[in-house]
Amino acid sequence: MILGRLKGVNAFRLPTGGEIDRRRALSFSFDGKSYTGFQGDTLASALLANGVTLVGRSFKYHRPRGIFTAGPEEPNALVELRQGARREPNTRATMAELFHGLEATSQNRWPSLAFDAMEVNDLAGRFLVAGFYYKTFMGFPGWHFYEQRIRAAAGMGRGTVEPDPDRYERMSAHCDVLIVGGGPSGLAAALTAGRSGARVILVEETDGLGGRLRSERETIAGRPAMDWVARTRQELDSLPEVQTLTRTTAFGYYDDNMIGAVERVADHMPVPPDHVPRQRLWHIRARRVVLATGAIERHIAFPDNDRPGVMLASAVRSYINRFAVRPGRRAVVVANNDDGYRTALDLAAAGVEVMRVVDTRPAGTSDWRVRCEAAGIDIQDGAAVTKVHGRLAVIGCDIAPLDGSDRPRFEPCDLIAVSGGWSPAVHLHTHALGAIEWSEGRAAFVPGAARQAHASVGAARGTYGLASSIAEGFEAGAAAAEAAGFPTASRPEVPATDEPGQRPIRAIWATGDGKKRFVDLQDDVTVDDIALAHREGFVSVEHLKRYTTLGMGTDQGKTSNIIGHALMAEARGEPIPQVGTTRFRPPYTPVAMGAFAGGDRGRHHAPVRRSAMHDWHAANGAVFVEAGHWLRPQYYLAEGTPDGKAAMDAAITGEVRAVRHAVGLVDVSTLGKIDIQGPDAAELLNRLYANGFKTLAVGKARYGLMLREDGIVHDDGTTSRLGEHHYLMTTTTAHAGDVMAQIEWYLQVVWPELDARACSVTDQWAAMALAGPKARDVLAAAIDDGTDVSDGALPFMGVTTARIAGVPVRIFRISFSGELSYEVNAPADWGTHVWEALMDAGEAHDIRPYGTEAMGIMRIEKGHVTHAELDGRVTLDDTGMGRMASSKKWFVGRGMLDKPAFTDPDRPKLVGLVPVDGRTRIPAGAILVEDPAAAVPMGKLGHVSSSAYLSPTVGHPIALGFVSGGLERKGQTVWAVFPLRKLAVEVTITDPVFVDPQGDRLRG
Amino acid sequence: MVDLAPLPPRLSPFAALFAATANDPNPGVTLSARSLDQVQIDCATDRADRIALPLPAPGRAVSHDGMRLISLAPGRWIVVKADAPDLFDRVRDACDGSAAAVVDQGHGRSCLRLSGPNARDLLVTGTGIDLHPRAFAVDDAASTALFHVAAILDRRQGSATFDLHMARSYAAAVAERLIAGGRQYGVAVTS
Amino acid sequence: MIRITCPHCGPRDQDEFSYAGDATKTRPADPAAASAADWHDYVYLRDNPAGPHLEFWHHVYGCRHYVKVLRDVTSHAVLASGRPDETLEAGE
Amino acid sequence: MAEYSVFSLIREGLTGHKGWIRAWRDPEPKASYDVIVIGGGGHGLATAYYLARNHGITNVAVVEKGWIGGGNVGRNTTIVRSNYMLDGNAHFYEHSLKLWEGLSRDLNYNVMFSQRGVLNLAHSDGQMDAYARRGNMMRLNGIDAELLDRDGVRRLYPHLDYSKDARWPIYGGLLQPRGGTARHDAVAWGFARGADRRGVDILQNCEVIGFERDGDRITGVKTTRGTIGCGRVGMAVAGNTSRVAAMLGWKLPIESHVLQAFVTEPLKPLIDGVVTYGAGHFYISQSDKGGLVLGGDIDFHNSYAQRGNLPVVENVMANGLAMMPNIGRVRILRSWGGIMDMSMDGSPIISKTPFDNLYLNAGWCYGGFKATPGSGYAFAHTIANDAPHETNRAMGLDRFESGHLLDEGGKGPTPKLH
Ligand SMILES: Cc1cc2nc3c(=O)[nH]c(=O)nc-3n(C[C@H](O)[C@H](O)[C@H](O)COP(=O)(O)OP(=O)(O)OC[C@H]3O[C@@H](n4cnc5c(N)ncnc54)[C@H](O)[C@@H]3O)c2cc1C
Ligand SMILES: NC(=O)c1ccc[n+]([C@@H]2O[C@H](COP(=O)([O-])OP(=O)(O)OC[C@H]3O[C@@H](n4cnc5c(N)ncnc54)[C@H](O)[C@@H]3O)[C@@H](O)[C@H]2O)c1
Ligand SMILES: Cc1cc2nc3c(=O)[nH]c(=O)nc-3n(C[C@H](O)[C@H](O)[C@H](O)COP(=O)(O)O)c2cc1C
Ligand SMILES: [Zn+2]
Repeated sequence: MILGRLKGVNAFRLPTGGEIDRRRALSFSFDGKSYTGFQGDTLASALLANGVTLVGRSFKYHRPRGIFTAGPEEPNALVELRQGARREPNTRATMAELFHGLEATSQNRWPSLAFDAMEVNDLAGRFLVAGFYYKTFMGFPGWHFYEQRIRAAAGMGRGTVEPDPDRYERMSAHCDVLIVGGGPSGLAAALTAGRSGARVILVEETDGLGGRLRSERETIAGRPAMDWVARTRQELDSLPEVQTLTRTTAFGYYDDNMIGAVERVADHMPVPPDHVPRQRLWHIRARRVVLATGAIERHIAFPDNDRPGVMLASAVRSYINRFAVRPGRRAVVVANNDDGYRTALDLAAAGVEVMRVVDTRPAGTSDWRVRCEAAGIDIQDGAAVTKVHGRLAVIGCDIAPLDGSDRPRFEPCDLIAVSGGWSPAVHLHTHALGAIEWSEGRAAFVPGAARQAHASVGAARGTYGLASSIAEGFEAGAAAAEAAGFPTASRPEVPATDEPGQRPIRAIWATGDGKKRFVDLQDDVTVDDIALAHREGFVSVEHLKRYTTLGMGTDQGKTSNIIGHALMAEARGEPIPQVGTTRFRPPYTPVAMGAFAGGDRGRHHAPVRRSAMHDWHAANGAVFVEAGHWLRPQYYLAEGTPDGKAAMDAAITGEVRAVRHAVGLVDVSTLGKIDIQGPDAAELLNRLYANGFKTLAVGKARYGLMLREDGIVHDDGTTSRLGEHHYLMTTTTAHAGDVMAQIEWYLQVVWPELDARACSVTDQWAAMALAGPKARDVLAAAIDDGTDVSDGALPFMGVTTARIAGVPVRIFRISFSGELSYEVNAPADWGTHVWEALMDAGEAHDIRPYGTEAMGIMRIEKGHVTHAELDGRVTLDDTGMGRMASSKKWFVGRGMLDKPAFTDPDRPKLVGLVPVDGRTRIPAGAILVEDPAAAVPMGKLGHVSSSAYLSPTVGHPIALGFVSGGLERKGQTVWAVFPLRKLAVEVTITDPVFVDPQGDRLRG
Repeated sequence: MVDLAPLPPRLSPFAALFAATANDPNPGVTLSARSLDQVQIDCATDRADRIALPLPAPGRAVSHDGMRLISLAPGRWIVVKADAPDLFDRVRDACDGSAAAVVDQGHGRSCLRLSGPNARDLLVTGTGIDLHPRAFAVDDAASTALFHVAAILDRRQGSATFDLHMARSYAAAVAERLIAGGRQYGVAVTS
Repeated sequence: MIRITCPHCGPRDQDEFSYAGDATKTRPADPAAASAADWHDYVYLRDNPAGPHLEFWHHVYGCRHYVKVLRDVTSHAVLASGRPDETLEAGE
Repeated sequence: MAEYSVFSLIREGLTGHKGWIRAWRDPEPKASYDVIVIGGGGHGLATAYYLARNHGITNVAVVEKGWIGGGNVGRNTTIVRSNYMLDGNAHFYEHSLKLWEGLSRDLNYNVMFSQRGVLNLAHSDGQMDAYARRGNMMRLNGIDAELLDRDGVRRLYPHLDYSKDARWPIYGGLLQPRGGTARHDAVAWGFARGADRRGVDILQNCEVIGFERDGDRITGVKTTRGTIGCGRVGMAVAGNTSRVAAMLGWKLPIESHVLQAFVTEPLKPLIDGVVTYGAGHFYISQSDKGGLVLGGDIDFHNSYAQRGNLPVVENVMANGLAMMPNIGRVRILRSWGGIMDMSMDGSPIISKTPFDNLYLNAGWCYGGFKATPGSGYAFAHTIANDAPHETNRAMGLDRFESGHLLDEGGKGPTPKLH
């Protein structure tokens, strides 16, 4: 490690230039050592400035790895950023902006980065070839044994076990023109689109605009190109309808021109400012999209081309020009295109000794080459790197002619800059189903026909010239605005640039042989692995990918896929376009799960639904339980009673007793309520419900059951006739939504001829059930408009209106508990007022509020079914209510009722269950069988659907269940078995109604 | 007939939440709870012309003699007004002869007014519709999803003032989201 | 994001809607006269074509109307949309 | 080198791996085969393998329109379990799980079947009761199952959300210890290699575009590589079932929907087994490479595009964070989709058909990967004997007429809900 010795002193920082702010030094640490960098650095540039070149270990062979790129395509320099709850594994050092106090740790090594025991994998590398694991680990002691070790070795960084402390936010945006990419072509597009007055959004992944211009010594109109960028930004900022989002990555192109983008609001800070989200996930719906995403450089696979010090040529220029860092002191440049010369010139200008430019192409000339020669730089044509010296860092390389005409010659160097040409970033174009075509001249896939409303410009389209990129940008921006309906003025004229003529690329993918030649550096896929995959028949690029894991790393093969595919094409002896490329998928670069979740986290994961009496419940000892989105009182604890099993049982028993012997009040606001009006309302109900509704009189309520079209019971509830053409339907809490949707379906689509209208009034009415022998007295006492609620005036299933404490209410005499009971509906904002009035009126009778538990017990005592019974598989007959089905009319689901399975006499049907010993609880979820000792797999008779562990009314445990044959078996005993808890209870089959079968109480 | 107790004051679903919310001195967004009467009209589209009210076209809202009329769907509108116990009768009478279903929703939907320079920035974190002034002008209205809850958005006078009508049981949950998201701009709540 | 143009509310994101399935299925007009086979076909059998698909989407967060949509299910491109009683042809 | 073992691996390692041969041949189609299996996914390849292995029928072709394993077998979240409640499903899936347990050796191909357990979380008493019912049914069917309370869950997975801020608290869960995951691609390749070694022709880039019929008999299969004569035809084309059936003017109780899946950047071990969230559809496991593999609901609309949209993505991630608040900063590296054959009752169809010599394997919904060996086994039996195997007796097409539905979820004939 030549460079290693100079750590910590910015020894590789250039005295001038770059985008860094030398006045703002930032201290940071890597593997516990502290260093300083400057504002404007990335972690990668700051490390290089400090001479740190060894930063990571590779996935499989744990080979030492350095910094390979200067952008999002980085395969090697992955670190754990931050600590504790904010630890972010696999963070690309090349994208992590430096901030004061940044802490980074190398990953996937033990015990240390410089000495990693797992590097033995590299020595064993000859055995650990692609797919080796499919061929072994099958024998003793079994895969599980080996897997534990493989799992421990695999993976890269460590996640955290602490909850993510940061906020995330979703942003929704609409625009006429979205431009992805803030390089010259994107800026040019934004300019012409913006000037038209169209709504324009420009998103740029990095922290600033300019794209490659930030990294090149280009000029525009005779001045540094970045001046043009600054002027352009100024104008864009002055246009009211143009929004520029930096640090924002368009990660996916979805249907109907919706682009997903993630804005890193606070990742460049130690922690986000208070209340500010760490990241925002943008939904951008654009009329037109301009893709100016640039191009990604690729390398050439030569032996040991993964050593720290081997770097993409474009990255070398970035570190020099953008970050003012010398990535080395002596460089060899190897390229198959003119960027080699461009890079050599930049190196020389930065004071790096350029040992040689190795051009894999045969001799030839170009402006770039002439400039190099003029600068006195050694150039070797038709040659390649055949060997790299050094393990933890490059100390030199061997160079030999490709035609083997001469022996390899050693060249000392600590930096090898490599350019294998460019691949346009067509990712988003293909997400949108755009086609790609092979361009022989560029040796790259370029965008073909678009399927959605987008166009690619600049390097993303394979246009590598600056002037031409700007020209394309101007044109595409204007065209997009026009297509969106915003006329534009004539195109601005393209500023003058100084662009030396280039000589075309000559594709070459791999050179040399012997040692490991890496195609995919992150997943350790070598040239030999490609050959092996071919040999074994994994010749489709998709098979190649899955067999070798080519391009399956965090970088998704941005620098490597094309090399592997080209090598496979060579092996197959077919042209590259015929072999094709693997499918691009979102996200373009990895996106944090938290960003996708946005604000839908913790309590806000799903909206909470609260009843109008919620605060009263909370203030009066309610223990809440979730029911769908609702929070419902499960039971009420007397003041000061700590919660717990015993306290809960006592509370529930007390609540049941209160209702059975005196009076109780329960919040039933969660039941769905649907207001139905119109001349055909009765006909609608008659078709929806299995039982008849035509004969229901005004002022009366009726219980109804509705089926699905497939004949299975859907929902039940009471519907009341409030007026000649006016009904109020109630549904169960669980089905409120889908019953409403069903009614809209039948009215709008199936029976549009019916003159009826329906709307949900669930939220309008707070609903409470006053139940118990004393219910009438309490109600009468609470009513203040003298409405008569005597049995004569308001009989069972009667409906009336009244006023309670000044509030106009609806009163329904219906019963779920089986007691004399009144359901009172009050306008929601007055719900608590009415509730309190009833509680006051009930004080004389020791009224108690009761919750879902007590309600559940009482409905079981009455044999009422709920969703525990109506589980989407039972028929009317199964519930014992088959006779309710009207034979006089047609109703939804009737067409299915004669299916053999539905009429099978052995179907499990609803019954009551009591323990033979009168004591033992019958757990819900138990299975009913003849003989618990029978051999497994054993035959089943049915199951226990609901259970009241102790029925305060009956005095012993009871349960509801379904048993084959149903009440035919009344009196027989079967076993309720619960093998999960090793329980078996002998139970007697009884009638499902345990309390007041004649219903005297509720009619009382 | 015995003499009746007067109508009690209404309990807003935002009461507890707002009481517990600290106000920012210079808020970017302000949430105001509005206690309104609301009546929903549901009418066969071919009979809607018989309704004696200036009913707005789809996607629009109009103010008319103290009332705010908002279109929800073909043949479906809501009429809202502050402290108007007579609103229901008034609307029912206006609908006379149209056979419209007239339904009281005054307590079913709670109204929150959102205003302030950052009102739009906050709303777009919860809804996908286009709120740009070009696309959603004063007196435009939309039924949409806001933080996964069905909401009616009504753009009022002013650069960024919106009335949100939401199912009462969900209203507090939405308000919680708005307050949490609004903190970065500064929030104030008024009852 | 699939954007569906509701005839009443205009273009909206797919997550404002609840998918309601194949719109070519017509419920037996005279249920009493329908055979078991008719019901079986209506309830269980689907053409499930790969290409333009006529379907219903319920605008639950919007106007609560069912919208008929013609959509190419191989690309998700919405070709046309309208009221349930409209006949849709693929157009611009 | 045909046989795989640590020894052959070492030998090849020392000699530059030059001796390995193709995992399966690339033959030209013959004029005709005794059995043509349409679909080179897990089920089609397994069917061919068991036709040869169990029934000695080796004159078999698997015709695949693309490259084998490119369908759902190559894009699923690899969860293997047999925690079913209804007998008609339970016996089938348990038989399949038993086959998984011996599969790598049987195939001489390491499919990396790893039984680290499948845990379904419950978030209410009602859900606990429902899981209890299912778990008890499993036990009575001889299938392993354990009902865990909150602490039991916590002992296994200490980093789920047990805080008071949890929107839906964890009450407990149902665990199947023998459940787990497998290396999906290896399953396709292993069956392909196993079938190939027994003489089966695997014909890739060979799309079925029609049939030649003589009344209700299929006499030939028209493909992009020519027409191929056939004795019997087995159809195992998953998401494309209705498409192929349409070539016969045949309507099925199936809709095609897109299901997305996701993988994160590779991490050191974070979760051991498979965990599913109960208050919203979400499931997660960690691949041997280290990536968290996760998924949730389908996109809720018919689709033949192998891609989805953001609403479901965001819902999946929100569920994920609700369950594991510590993965908020973990990054998704890739997302994708697959076309699923959603049946009308949520259960599969392995059945004879109205056509004399055509057999149907379809309707796998979210769950056909775990079925792969069992499905191939039962389908091969059904084709060979023109009668169902005992494990797929309840899976006939006729159940939709008779009403003997296998609706585990009780959701009814609404595919998007299964
Ligand atoms: C995202 C996702 C996650 C999943 N997760 C799980 C899980 O965790 N556990 C689980 O058990 N299941 C899961 N599944 C379901 C499981 O993957 C499928 O049910 C199963 O793979 C289907 O069987 P198959 O492998 O044969 O299908 P496929 O692999 O799809 O095979 C069907 C083949 O038929 C071919 N084909 C289609 N048409 C033609 C034609 N005309 N001619 C020739 N060939 C044709 C296709 O190209 C394809 O290769 C998941 C599915 C998806 C999409
Ligand atoms: N061989 C060559 O000489 C060569 C090759 C390639 C590029 N170039 C130079 O590159 C420039 C081309 O201009 P250009 O604007 O087309 O490309 P560019 O590379 O200059 O700009 C692309 C920009 O898009 C951004 N970007 C990429 N993907 C993104 C995403 N998904 N979301 C958000 N931002 C994203 C990048 O961060 C970058 O800033 C010219 O200066 C040209 O000379 C030269
Ligand atoms: C269990 C599993 C794990 C996966 N792990 C990775 C991974 O680590 N890296 C990766 O790039 N893709 C991974 N994938 C996704 C595949 O790259 C690919 O997206 C998927 O097989 C679908 O194919 P397609 O995207 O080409 O349509 C994984 C897929 C599955 C099913
Ligand atoms: Zn609408």
